[in-house]
This record gives sequence, structure tokens and C-alpha cells, in this order.
Amino acid sequence: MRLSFYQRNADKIRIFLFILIMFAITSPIILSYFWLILRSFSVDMKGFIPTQLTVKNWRFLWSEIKGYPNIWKTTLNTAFVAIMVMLFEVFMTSMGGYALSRFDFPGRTSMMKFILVLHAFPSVSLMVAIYYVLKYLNLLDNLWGIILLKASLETPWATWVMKGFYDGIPWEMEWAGLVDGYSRFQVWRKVILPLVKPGVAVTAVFAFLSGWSEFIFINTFIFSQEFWTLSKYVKATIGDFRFADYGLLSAVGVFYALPTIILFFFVSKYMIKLTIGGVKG
Amino acid sequence: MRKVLLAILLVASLLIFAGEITITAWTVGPDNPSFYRFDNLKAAAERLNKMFEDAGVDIRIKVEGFFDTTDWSEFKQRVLFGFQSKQKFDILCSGHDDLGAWARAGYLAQLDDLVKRYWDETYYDIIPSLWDSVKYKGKIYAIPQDTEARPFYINKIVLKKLGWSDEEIEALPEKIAKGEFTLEDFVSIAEEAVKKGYVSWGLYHRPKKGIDYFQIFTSFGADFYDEDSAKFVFNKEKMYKVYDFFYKITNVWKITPKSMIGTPWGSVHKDVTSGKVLAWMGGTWNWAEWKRDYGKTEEELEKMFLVAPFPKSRYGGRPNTLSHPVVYMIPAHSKYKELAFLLITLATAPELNMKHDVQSGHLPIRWQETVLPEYKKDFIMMEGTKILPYSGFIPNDADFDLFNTIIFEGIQWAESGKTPDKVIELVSSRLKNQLKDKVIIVEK
Amino acid sequence: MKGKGKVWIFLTPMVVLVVIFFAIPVVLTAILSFTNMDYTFRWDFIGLGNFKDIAIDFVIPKVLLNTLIYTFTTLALFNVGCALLISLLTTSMPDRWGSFFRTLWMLPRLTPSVVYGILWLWIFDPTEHGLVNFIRAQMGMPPQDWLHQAPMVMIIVANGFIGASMGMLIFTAAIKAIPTDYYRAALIDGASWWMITRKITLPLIKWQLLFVTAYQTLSLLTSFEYILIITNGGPTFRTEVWALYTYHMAFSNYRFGYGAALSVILVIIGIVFAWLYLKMFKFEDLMQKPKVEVD
Amino acid sequence: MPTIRVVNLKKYFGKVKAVDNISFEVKDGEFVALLGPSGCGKTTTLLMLAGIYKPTGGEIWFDDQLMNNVPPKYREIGMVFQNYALYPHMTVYENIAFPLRAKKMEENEIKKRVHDVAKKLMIENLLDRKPGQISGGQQQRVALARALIKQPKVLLFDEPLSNLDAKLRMMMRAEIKKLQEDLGITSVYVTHDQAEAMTMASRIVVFSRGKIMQYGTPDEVYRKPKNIFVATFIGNPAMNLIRNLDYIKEKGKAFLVSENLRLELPEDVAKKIEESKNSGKFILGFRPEDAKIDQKESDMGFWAYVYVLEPLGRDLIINLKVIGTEELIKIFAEDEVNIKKDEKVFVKLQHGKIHIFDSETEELII
Repeated sequence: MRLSFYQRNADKIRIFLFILIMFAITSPIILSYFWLILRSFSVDMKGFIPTQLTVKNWRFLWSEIKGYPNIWKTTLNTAFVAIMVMLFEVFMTSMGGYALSRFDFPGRTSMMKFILVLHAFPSVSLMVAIYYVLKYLNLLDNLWGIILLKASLETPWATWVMKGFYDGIPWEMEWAGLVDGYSRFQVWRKVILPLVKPGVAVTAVFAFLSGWSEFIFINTFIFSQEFWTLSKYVKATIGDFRFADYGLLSAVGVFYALPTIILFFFVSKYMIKLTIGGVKG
Repeated sequence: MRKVLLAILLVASLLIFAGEITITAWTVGPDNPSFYRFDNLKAAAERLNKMFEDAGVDIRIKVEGFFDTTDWSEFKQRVLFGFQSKQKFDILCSGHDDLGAWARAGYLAQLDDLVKRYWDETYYDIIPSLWDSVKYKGKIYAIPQDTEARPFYINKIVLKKLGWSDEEIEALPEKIAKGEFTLEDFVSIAEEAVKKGYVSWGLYHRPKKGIDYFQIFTSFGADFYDEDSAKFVFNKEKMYKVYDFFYKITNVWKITPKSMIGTPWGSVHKDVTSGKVLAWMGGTWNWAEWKRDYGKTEEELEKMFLVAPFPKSRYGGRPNTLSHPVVYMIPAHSKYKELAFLLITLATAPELNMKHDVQSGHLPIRWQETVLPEYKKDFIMMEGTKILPYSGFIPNDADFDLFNTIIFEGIQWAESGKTPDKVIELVSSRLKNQLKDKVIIVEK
Repeated sequence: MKGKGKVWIFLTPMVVLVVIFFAIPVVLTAILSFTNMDYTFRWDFIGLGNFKDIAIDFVIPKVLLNTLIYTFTTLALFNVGCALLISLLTTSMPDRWGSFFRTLWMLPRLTPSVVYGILWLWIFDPTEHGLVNFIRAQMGMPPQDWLHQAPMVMIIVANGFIGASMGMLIFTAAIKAIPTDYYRAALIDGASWWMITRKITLPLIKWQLLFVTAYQTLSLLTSFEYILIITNGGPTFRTEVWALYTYHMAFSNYRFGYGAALSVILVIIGIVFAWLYLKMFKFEDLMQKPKVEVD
Repeated sequence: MPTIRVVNLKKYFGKVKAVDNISFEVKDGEFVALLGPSGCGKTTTLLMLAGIYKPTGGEIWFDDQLMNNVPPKYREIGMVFQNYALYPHMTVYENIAFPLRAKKMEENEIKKRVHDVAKKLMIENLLDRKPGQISGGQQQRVALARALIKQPKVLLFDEPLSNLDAKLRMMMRAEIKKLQEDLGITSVYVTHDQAEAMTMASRIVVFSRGKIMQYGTPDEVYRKPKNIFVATFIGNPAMNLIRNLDYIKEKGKAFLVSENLRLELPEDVAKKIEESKNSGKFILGFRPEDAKIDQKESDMGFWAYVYVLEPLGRDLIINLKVIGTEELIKIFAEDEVNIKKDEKVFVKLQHGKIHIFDSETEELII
């Protein structure tokens, strides 16, 4: 039995080839982020070559820029919105997902279908209607309004995700808890919830992300500069592109994107557990 | 004189207010350098507070709010919701063309009486044509904050290469203003310059929707608004010529890139300032931008560009430029309308307004500003003011933006190669569909 | 009945908020579609007036066509196609490399939309300063004007690079959940990578493929944020999709009533697709009855 | 059919030495079991034989061909997995045909072969079903059919019977053995069940922690366990151990003693102990069937209390607590002995059927 070089190393060659293909299709991402970071440290760019390096673009970190609120206050607002959206969403979906996964109640099926239908609604087209709701609740120009709104809009989809994670937990766990004398609520709280940690992590990350990058609602329903978040700050540096200071813009953009990327690294191991809606083979 | 007026006002107001009053101002650039629109109000408040202090009055004014640098449409959306929900804001800054819609909806306070009250003090001095821009159905709803001209920048260096003498070049703006040098003359020069390889392109216009294009309508004598009936006009015969022009610059003469609309601003300015283009339909504010962001010095710019009104067409119309004053308005629901107006009046002081003009490249709104030393030092401001007499405005109609959107769609179609006949049909049917009886279509 | 109440402990927080901030606005929007509300915010009912206008709005066919092209091309090439390719390739290489690439593909989703929009504007910049044209220039080719040559390609690619990440996550999770013994058995049986992929992996993640297809169809139908930033629907409606048209009508032209009517139609289209997909992947299978009758 | 030779084979996962320098040989047509507790490296070894894992070091030979870098598809092996690894979306027919499809064989030929092998394994009537619709035992047969269809030269089994119930397992055990003997395919069989290994294999490799503890015929590993691990792992119940014994000599007689226990040793045994290198501490081992219960003391044995009785129907296992060491031992009762709980009895060991291990190395001395 004589094997050719290719037969012997087919595996290695294939892997090498795959890595090559991945590099090729990923290259726009790699190159553009590389450019973004480089751009934030340079006066101007000729293709990929900075004409002159500078840290001036990062001046917003240590000095106020005319017409803009303080960056740290803005960052704090952003974090506040993101964290609150995350908490609300995790709270609602970890309970809602459990109910949909584990309870039999009238209207369960229609509720799940309704959730999918809600997803068909472009949330921005609801803006005028949402405006009336916020006005009625006296939540205009108020970050809480944004938080509740954002969490509610994301919840239907996130509930599906959570349901998927709950579906993956063996019923024996539940039975054991009930046999041991706990109520359904206690079983959920003490037994099941710790087991869906990956699901909670995934939901939390996506919720945090959506809160962190929320722009349209903040731009429309927040009037005071003291409630600005980073998305608004970035948009302000862009303007309508005519007056964009690209250096500043890249720096603010990098500053804005960094926390989410760091957060993602911490939870990326949970991401591979993402399954939707009780997948059956 | 001023102090006397104020004192009277104060005594009256003393009975009502005491302590600190917060005036909230929503202002917008969206260009960063226009921050004096907000800061001048703060400065006005300081002046007022100083007067209060001197007069021993125990009232202080505090100005809050923001200076928005996102973009027009997002700002206007927010303002609209702000009006409807009666957010607390007392001064609003926006383009003059918004006041039609907002006045019609009843969001704005009428200012005729207040203007009259301070007429002798300040408002007599406003460049008269500007008042046209702040009226809706004959009533004043805003105070001009700045204005601008949209000069036709022509590259002198290229003209020289084409064999023009210095004298000929110097005389060109004058000839354009008198209508002796027409748009068609320009086109043939542009074709020549492109053909000879002196420039890549003959004519650049803004790469987005905007109001600059209405200058070309005026050049062809295509009126687009009927003041008496307050309706838009779409004259098929005249507009045919306009769209024919847009069609030909990219498709026949090829003096404008087909990709003009959609090119990033940065690339547009790079091309214009690096001499790749013969003429640029820009604005006075570009000057400051070029110096700040594109590494040009005042000398280089003065050497490179001549500034003229937009030429008229050989077939009727007039040379013109379009002004788009930004104005201060007062919401109808504001609790402190008079105080707000007072602040606006103080912020309209020549030296404060001039700071804004110098910083952002806009033009003065008061005659008194033209005698200030800053004015005389500023080439583009003086040149720009020279073409102000040719200026027109867009109508203060509530539906102007919709009209503009549809007109602009037509421009894009024409430039991308749809024949003018087709474009005329598309645009007129769309206007009918969207604006219904708000538009008069004049058939050929 | 005492028992049935328990479920509401779990459901109430979600239901209350979703009703207030989602369901009520949905109903309000439906009502709004029968008014001609504009910037004056008056609820003037005009019956089916908006829908009649839509019927004769000649931009609509163009917009509809764009929407279909945009939705299904992006879906096929990226949200499902590219996502699947990435998942298959990255799960067939050492995991260190695999997670490296997957993390990179998450970047677009992690990047705030405005910043992401800028990146693509730069990539497709028509001058030689842009990435694509820069690379072309290195190879001696003249710069191309992508916005006018291929605006649809621009928005499909830009959206695709974001859209691929969700499918990628779900497919990767699904592939990793396939018992390794299936692969070992197939390897021993002499199956090639391609045969394993075709005969084993793909059939076993069929459900996920359907789910992502269904879900992303709806997402794409309703998404327009990046199109707004990158082409704003232009040039001349060439990238104007239904959701963006809705937005333009409502928030550029302040025809809120008309915009609401447009979005109602979009929702109906969405529901039709959702219904089709539900039929296709036997939604009821997902609804297995809970196996506990205790409350 | 090839002879498999494994030489100094190593497999490390990071710092974990899953397989640590092992060598053994499987002769042409032989049936060898790899036996050990879970996590001992036996499955890793099997996967290296299959070519799924690449060795960290050492060599794998099929006859005179070095296999280390040969991909699985060229190794001509068949494998049966613990969970059968039947593809749930394919019918039984498709599952069995899968290896032939990989070879791009002609459809007629595939059909013929599938039916042949299905007939042999008595699953012809199941060909149209999906794996989810048939029983565990049937799935087992399908898996076997899939392994056999390409007529492999080596068969690898990874705990194939562990998911079956006890009765089915006994049946399949015999069937697989018969099949292997009929076909004469060189086979390696991984299991943690010593009974399976003993009954089926011609030789057994006993694994512990990545190392080979002993390699021998079932009889060898049972009768002559090389160390405590093998001694206790093989046999059910396991070998009894009495630990912590000292060796002393009194009046020319040799004894193993602890505090309250004294066991006289035969001369040959004593001699072996003295000749061996040892730490001075010893472990005594004997199989449950190699001891007898007596009421009175005799020459070789010790006293113990009856702790628990486990009747098995045919047999009776007596659990005893050794007096003095408190260690528990199990002994098969000979007859229907009349014994009660807590009774004090004498455990009599049989000459030649005791094993003595060194306490430190746990290696067999005799």
C-alpha cells in the first residue's frame, strides 16, 4: 500500500486550504478594522498609509469638544442604558422562556406564534405610535423610557432563545426538584436557572449589545444633552458626513466599539451553545 | 437706549419672576464650526445678567440646551416630537424653510409685535431681503441668524492654462453677474478643459439632496413656487431644459461624473481643492472647511478660485445664488417668549454675529457687521456678500421638503441616463401622486 | 384553576412590558394607517386613502422588486450561505483557528451601526482612497464607482457581513452538537470531507437552516438601518427597500399616516412568509407538551 | 489479515498522558480485548488504531506497513461504536451502504452487498426503517453490518455492548465472537466489562492510567495477575486482599502477620518471597472461590466474622470481616452451609492458590 503525498496529508492540506479560504472571505473585516484603528491615530490616510501619526484624534478623552457633552458622562449613560436593558431582558426572558418551555397553559401556542409575528414589525415604523405611549407614560426625554422600550422590543426574540436553552434541560432535573418538595418557582430558581447559565449569558450579551448601540430611539426621544449616549456622540461627529472629522470619528468609533468586543471575548465560549427553540434533529 | 428698554421690561417682569430663570435653546449645526448659534445665546445671557446686576435686579438667566451636530433630518424629527409633546424649550434654531410647516401646524410664536418693539434698537439694521425668508403668509415667525451665498467657484489656474489673460479672468464674475457669460459658455470651456486634460471634470455639484440645485432652475427661468396661491409649480417646458442640462452634463458633455451623487463629501472636496475640477457649485462655508480639513492656505485658495454668481442660461432666466438663512424661532408653548426674544435680540449684536460668521464661514445679516475689521480681512466673506444681491430663497412652504425630494429624484434619474422626456413624466406624475392639489403642473 | 395561575408569575413581567411597548404601538400603527397624519399630528381619518395612494404610487413596484432582490440575495449569499460556509469551514479546522475567524465575523455585529456604515463607505469609496479601489489600483486597474455601478451589491455585502453572524453562531452550535462518533464512523468508512458535509452534517442541521432562513427573512424585510447610512436608498431608488421607503415617507416627508400604511403592508408580507415557513418546518413539533403536571 | 503491532505508543492531550508508552501485538485473525476502567486510555488507543487520532509518539504497524500517518480511509478497517453512530436521517439501508458510497461503488453491487450482509446479520426486514424506529439490539446489528460491508481487514469495537440490557448483551457477546471466528478478521475490542473481555477475547490487554498493566490470555490474567490492579479488576467478585502484612520467620517457619493475624506460608512461597526484591510489607490476595469456611482452625487461614450473606440462587457469597484487620472479604460458599450473621468462622486458604504482592510496588511476588 503506497500512498501519495496528497493521500497522506489530505487532512493537513484541507485544513490549510480552509484557513486560506477563511482569510480570503474575512479579509474585508480584517482590513477595514485595521484601517479604522490606524485612521484613529493618523492625520490623514493614503490608502493604508498614514500620512502622519497623531493622538490628537483621541483628544475627546481628556478635553471637552465644543458642542459635545463630556465623554465620560456620556459613556456612563451608555453603560447605564446597556446594563439596565440587559437586566430587564434577562429578567423577563429567563422567566418567560421557562414558562413557554415548561408550562402547558391555554394560549401557549398562539403566544409563541404571536411572538414570531411581532418580529415581522419593523420597530422603526412604530415610532409615531411609540411616541404616544412614551408621552402618555411621561417617559419622553428619559433614559428609563428608552430602557423599557428597548428591552420590550428585544424580548420576544430573546424569549425564543431562552426557550431553546430551557428545552435542552432534561426533565429529570425538574422531576427531581419537585420530588424533593420544591415548588415550581423554587425549582426554577434553584435548579433550572443555574443550568441555563449559558442561555442567560447569551441573552445578556445580546441585550447589552442592543442597549449599547441603540441609536434611533435615543436620537428621537431624548432631548437633553445630559442624557446623550455614545451612539449619539458618534453620530454627532459624523454629522451628515459633510463636516465629518474622520480622525475624530475613527477614534470615537474605536472607543465606542471596544467595550462590546471585550465583553464578547469573555462570553464567546457560551455562544457555541446557542440553539433556538428546542431543536430536534 | 437699550438699557432703558430693558429696564422697563424688567420692572414689569419683576412682578412675575424672581431668582434664576432657565431658557432652553435647541440649536443645530449640523456643521461643527457653527457652535456660536448656541454660544451667542449664552453670551447674550451673560450680558443680560450683567445688566441685571448693574441695575440691582435679582434675576439671573441661565441658558441650557444643546448644539446638535448630527444632521438636519434627525434634528427636525426630534424637534417635531418636542413640539408635539411640549418639551421645555424656548428658543429653536433651524433653517428658515422649516418655518412654513411649523407655523402652519401652530408650533411657532408669531414675532411681528416683538420685532416692531425692538425695530429701532436692532432690527432696522437687518439686510432687508432676509425678512422675506422668515415670513409665512406675511407674518414673521423667526429672526435671521446668519445667511450664506452659494458662489460658483471657478478655478483660475485652469482658465489661465486655457489661455485666459489675468484681465479676462478678473472680469469674469462681473460678466457672469451681468448675464454676459452664460451657462452654455461655461459648458464649452469645461468641455475644452477636460478634452485638453487640464482637469478631470468640468463641473461638480453637491453629492446629496439639497437646495443648491434650485439655482440652476432660476438660471433657466423655471419658477417653482407660486406665492399667491401658495402652490408649487412644475413647468414642464422649463423643467425640460433643466433636466436636459443634468442629463447632458453627465451623458453628453461628460463634464460631470455620473457618480457625482453619492460620492463622499471628503472625496469631492479633495478633488475640488486639488485642482481636478474646473468649477464647483459650492457655498461660502466651504472656504473655512478647505482651510481646516484640506490643508489649504488662504493665499492658495485666493490664487485658485474666483467667486461668481451662478450663470444664467442663454435661453432665459437670470444669474443667481441661493441663500439659506438659519433662523431663531420661539415655540408657541414657551413660557418665556419675551425673555427668549430678548436673548435672541442681544445675540444678534453685530460683534457676536460676526464671531459666528468668521468661525463658520457664513455671511453677515446686518449692515453694521460689514464695517467691522474682521469683515474686511475676510476675502470670502466680502466676495460672498458681493453676490448676495443676486440671492433668492426657497419657499417657506410646509411641503417644500417633499417637493424637493421628488425634484431631486428627477435629477438623479437624469444624471444616471434617463432621457429628459421620461424624467419629466416621472417627476410630474410623482408630484401629482404625493402633493396632490398642492402642485400646479404646467403642461407644454 | 388554582394551578393554572402559577404560570403567570413567570409570564407577567414579559407580557406587561411587551404589551405596553410593542403590542399597543402595533395596534396604534394599524389605526394610524387609516389617517393622513402629518407633522401637525392630527388624527384625520381618511379611510383607505393611504392604501389607494400606495396602489398608484409608481415607485412601489420598483421598491417591491428591490426588497425581494435585497432580501433573498442577502439571505442566500450571506445570512444563510456565507454563515453556513463559515460554520462548516471553521468547525473543520483546529478550534483555535476556528474561534479566531468566528470572533472576527462577530466584529461587524459588535460594531455600532454608524461606525460600521462608515467602514463600508470607505471600502466602496469611488476614489483610489477606498479599499476596493486601492487594491485595484495596486493591480493597475482604474477606480470603479461602486455606488453607481452596483449599489445593490454594496448594501447586500454590507448587510451580509452583519447578517452572517447569527447564522454562523447557530450553525456552529448545531454542528458542534452532532456526536463526534458520526464523524469518526464516516472517516473510517472512507468518506471525504465533502461527502461527510453533504450526507451527514447538512441533513443533521436541517432544522437550524430552516429556522435561520425563516427568521432572517423577516429580519431582512424589516431592516434598513445600514442602507440608510450607506446609500440612503439611492441612487434613484435603486436600493430603496420597503422598510426604508416607509421610513422615508414617515420621517423625511413626515407623512406618518402614509408611512404607517406602508408598514402595515410590510407586516402582512412578513406574516405571509412567517406562515409559509411555519407550515414548512412543522411548528407544532416545537410545541411538545410539557412533561410535568405539577404546579 | 494483518498483524497489528503497537510499539511505544504515546498520546498526550496537553499535559494529560492519555496513552503512555504502550506496546502490544495482535496476531493475524486474533481477537484482542482492551480492558480497563473508563478514562484509562483504551478508547484513545483504539482511535489511534483507526487513524482518528494521531499518535504523539511511537509506532503503529499493520504487518510491515507503518500506519502512523495513514488516513483512516486507507486503513481498511471497520468500526463499531458505543452508540452505534448510526446516522439518524438515513434508512438502515443507506447507513449500511454508506461506506460503499464513499468508494463510489456501482449501485447494483451496493445493493447486492447490503442484502448479503443484512441477511447474515438477520436484519433484512429492517432495511427501510430509520435507526430511531428499531431496537437497541437491532441497531447494534446494523452498526455491525456497516462495519463489515466493506470487508475490512481489521475490526475495531468501542464498547459496542454497553448500551444493551444484560440479556441482550450475553446474546450479542456470543454472536460477535462467532462472527469473528468465522470471518477471521483481526479484531480489537475495547470494553470496561471484564466478563466480556474474558469470554470473547483470545488475549486481553489490561489498561490503567494510560499504561498496560498486563497482556495475556484470559486465563493468565485471571490466574496470574501481574499486579494488584489486574487482580482486583478481573474477576467478579474481585480478588480478596489483606493488606499491610509483615513477613517473619519463626523456628524455620515463615509467616505473614499483622497485629492479630498470623498466616503460615508454605515453604516454596517463603522461598520466593525471600528471593524477591521487596519493601518488607506485603499484600495477600486470594480469589473468592479459593477459600473455604470452616468451624475450626487449621494450618493456613484466619478467623473472621460473618458480615452479610448474598444468595445468588446457585451460589452464595459470604461477606466476612477479618478479625484483626477489619477488612472485608467475599467468599463463595461451597454447599448450603449453615451460617448465620455475626458468627465467627475460620477462613481456610488453599495451598497454591494464594497470591502475594509487594505493598509498595503492588507487583506480584508469587
